[in-house]
Amino acid sequence: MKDVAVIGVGCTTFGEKWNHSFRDLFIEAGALALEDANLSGEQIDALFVGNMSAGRFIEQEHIGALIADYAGLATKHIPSTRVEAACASGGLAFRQAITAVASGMSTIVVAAGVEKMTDITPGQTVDTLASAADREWEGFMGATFPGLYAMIAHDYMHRYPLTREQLAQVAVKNHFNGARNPIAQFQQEISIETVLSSSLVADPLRLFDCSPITDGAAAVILAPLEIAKQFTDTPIKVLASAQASDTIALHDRRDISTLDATVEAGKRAFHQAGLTHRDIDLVEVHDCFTIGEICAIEDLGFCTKGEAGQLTEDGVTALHGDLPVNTSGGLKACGHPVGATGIKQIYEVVLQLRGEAGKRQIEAERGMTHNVGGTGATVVIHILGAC
Amino acid sequence: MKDVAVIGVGCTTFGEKWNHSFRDLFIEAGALALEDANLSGEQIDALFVGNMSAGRFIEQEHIGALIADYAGLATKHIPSTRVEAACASGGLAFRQAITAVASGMSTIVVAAGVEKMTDITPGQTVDTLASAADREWEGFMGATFPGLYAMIAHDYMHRYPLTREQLAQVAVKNHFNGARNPIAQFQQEISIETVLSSSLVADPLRLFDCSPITDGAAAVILAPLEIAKQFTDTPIKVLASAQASDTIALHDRRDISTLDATVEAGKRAFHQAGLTHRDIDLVEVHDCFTIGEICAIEDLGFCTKGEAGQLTEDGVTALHGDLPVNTSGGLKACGHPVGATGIKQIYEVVLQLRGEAGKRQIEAERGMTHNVGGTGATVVIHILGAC
Amino acid sequence: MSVARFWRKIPQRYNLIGTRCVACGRYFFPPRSFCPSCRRNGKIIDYQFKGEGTVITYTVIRTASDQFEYATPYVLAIIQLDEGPRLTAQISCPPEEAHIGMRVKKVFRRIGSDGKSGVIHYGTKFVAA
Amino acid sequence: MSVARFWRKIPQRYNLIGTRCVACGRYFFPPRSFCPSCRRNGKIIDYQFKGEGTVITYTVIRTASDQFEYATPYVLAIIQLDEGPRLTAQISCPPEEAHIGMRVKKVFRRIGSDGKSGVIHYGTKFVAA
Ligand SMILES: [Zn+2]
Ligand SMILES: [Zn+2]
Repeated sequence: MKDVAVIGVGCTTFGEKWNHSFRDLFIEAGALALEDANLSGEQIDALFVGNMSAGRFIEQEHIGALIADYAGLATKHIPSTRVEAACASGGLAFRQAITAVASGMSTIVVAAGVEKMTDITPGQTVDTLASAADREWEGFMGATFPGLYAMIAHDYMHRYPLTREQLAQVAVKNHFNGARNPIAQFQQEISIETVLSSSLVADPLRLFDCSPITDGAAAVILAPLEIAKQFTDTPIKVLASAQASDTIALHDRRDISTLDATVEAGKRAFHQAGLTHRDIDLVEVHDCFTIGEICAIEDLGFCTKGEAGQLTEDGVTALHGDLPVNTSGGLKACGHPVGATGIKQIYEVVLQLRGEAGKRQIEAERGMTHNVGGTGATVVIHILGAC
Repeated sequence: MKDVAVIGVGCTTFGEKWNHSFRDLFIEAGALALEDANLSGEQIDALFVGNMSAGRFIEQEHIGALIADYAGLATKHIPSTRVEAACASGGLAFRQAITAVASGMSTIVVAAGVEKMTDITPGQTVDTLASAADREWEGFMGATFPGLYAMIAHDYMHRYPLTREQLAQVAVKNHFNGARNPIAQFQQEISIETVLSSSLVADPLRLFDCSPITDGAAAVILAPLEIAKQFTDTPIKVLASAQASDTIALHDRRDISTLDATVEAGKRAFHQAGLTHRDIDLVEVHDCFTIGEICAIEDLGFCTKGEAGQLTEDGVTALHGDLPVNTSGGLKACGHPVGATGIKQIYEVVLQLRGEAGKRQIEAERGMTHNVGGTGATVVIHILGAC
Repeated sequence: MSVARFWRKIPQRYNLIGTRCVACGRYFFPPRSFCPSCRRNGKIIDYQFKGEGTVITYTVIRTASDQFEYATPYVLAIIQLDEGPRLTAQISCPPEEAHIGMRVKKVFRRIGSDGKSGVIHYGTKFVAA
Repeated sequence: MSVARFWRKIPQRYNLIGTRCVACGRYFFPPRSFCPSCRRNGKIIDYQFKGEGTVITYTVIRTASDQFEYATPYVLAIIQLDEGPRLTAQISCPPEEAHIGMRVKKVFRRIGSDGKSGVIHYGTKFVAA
């Protein structure tokens, strides 16, 4: 297999973008990525698009072709493929793009993620997001997506030392980072009190424990490492790509508070890259809810089970801590356009490794991304490194 | 890249399967394919699932993980990925599976396709299928999926010699073949009169010009060719895999009656395989409507534009003609569970190349499949050969 | 939520009917037709669960989708049936009474409704045992 | 069909406003913000189409989705505007009068309705010119 590098990245601002359509969003992200890689569209060989639910959000399927068309690539007839794994759709699109380049099947490949969530009502959105979990045996019983993560939180807090304040600190930290990220949906710092006084959504999770409803798109461009320098002075190498699955329903998991798919994919990723935890300088984890970040840090092996709350309180995961987690602001503060999130994580790590992260820049040579579908039925992990 | 072979195939019967759920369908197809390859599930490395619109048909997304789980593979945590390109979803799943094996990323890979269409009302189904085309600028104006193909038919008949009877003969031939296929939704032969006296759906297309609403699932198992003989005496080699895109809206195409994505993908496939049209012994083409088969034969280059009607009338594409087309009965008679169709095409060609096609067996060493998404915005073509 | 595909599992939903693999003795709810341990050697039969179990974890849903909004706040839990399998279900009890380790038993109740069609869904809820 | 995302293109739908690339002179309808010929060198401006054109192909829809069922049978066509771009639209005429090559002009009409919400969609249809 060929070594693969990221040669260009682009991302829209995230938020409730009433004036932007689905088509506007991905065109903007794609154009930014092309410009970044100094490419015209002509050189693109293939396109992979991560999207969770355009069928329900905007009543449009077949968006691989739609995107190729509106990106002006129809006359080139390039292959364009949508991949879906709920909130992990973006990460899987990136992984398919890696496979296409690594196999030699394609050369210059775009991996994009896009979600337009604000064209339907909030009630319909709750309903659509629940389709990421087991519709027949969770959703039918009244389970919402926040409700499922709330049950993880309750189980966790019953078994491990995690205070409500430590959980809130995850949101506080991520808003601190988001306030330093020009694309973030929320640009304001918050306090622990803000979280604790926000309304309960599903006990013990409150509104500020939850990622928001977001419109947005992100795109990255991949090429064989051997030719990457033709396009950019700062190619970022893909060191590992790992994916794992688990039961669709939370109640069927071996352990409610451990995402085994994260554990498995994490092990595979470290093994592939030949690296240990000390080699990782930053991690973008899937904090769709604050408890998600706590579990991720542990399940990835950065500490033992039950320690992540204290780690967070101690500032280890803060922007300039020993292990910065979610420098972008994470899903919590940067926003969570579901299909785009996995690509935005790559975008953030690439900016950090290139030294282009502005006010939130840290020193980093290697970064990891962790993208979760549903309550952990799909996990996809990537490790990237500066060249 | 490694050579890739199909080592096992399985398919449910196709039809309106009121007593079978989405989950039942893919479990049945998967179990049949495993049995065929003499495998337990243990050896499976990865899963790719083609599905158009479970989000709308059964309100469930994230079906890659769902399928891995219900196939009993959750504890193995294998990567499972859904790919979608409307009616070409199955063909794309097969292509991703090929890439995974060819790149060396995976070894034993399942490519499955599944669609459960009969859980919603016919009106909702018309609506959902229209989401394969341009929702905003075709569907919004009142375009149905049959209506779009009807406009292709009108344009074609205005410019080329194709009689209404020749068009009907496509359906007659495919029902003849379907009557010899135990999995087909329609097992009865029909006459030209049956077609011509059926009700108009969208002029000039009548009910019997259209493929039906179908539930069904199909699965095939791939492995590197070098180890394929460990699992089967009759591995079938993948000789080419090609995919192309075009504008999402029919009105934006260069030529209404030519599917340029078919032309492009066809050229790429022949080039990859190093074969000419004479080397192909049978073709499964995407006859979602009778006019679709006419265009496909021509756009794939088996004859020049305008000749396919006469060819069909002359019996060239019949079961024992010079170029048998849709020996399975095609989408028309075998049925069209959208996401499963592309995999069922592979299933049919594999059975034919192995000599296991029963009453519809022909002599064949190489076969082609042609799977179309929407009105031609995605086309994926495969060539398979006996070893 | 369209109703069509839910009637198929009505006996299972109404009466807590799952399955059991007689080859290895494992119980399944929701019912499975395929035993992941025994695979092709498994032998699956129907099994009526006794309907008693223990709360593993729970939450109180305060913001719901349209079809459950009428019921908020309601208690949702993961319950381990005494035979082994776990399921997600509502508990009919005041939110403050729900707790991890709570013993519960099944009852037949209205689950939700389809706002558009007005059709009401029934199924198994749990109450304190 | 939910309405939310359609209001965004109302001016375009009501008045046949598309776009034009001043770099190469190409016209676009539906409007595009990106010229596939000129790419980054393209320059896109709004353009109000004159609203006359020719039928390239057509059909008569007799089975429709729920929201268009009230209108069946109706004529649907691909029309080439005189400026070049093609679009899909309904033609208000008896089915037997529709033909390839027919000259048509735009009119403002009801297009469809959302059965659930009762909201009516308006837009451009065509009539014989
Ligand atoms: Zn067993
Ligand atoms: Zn231009």
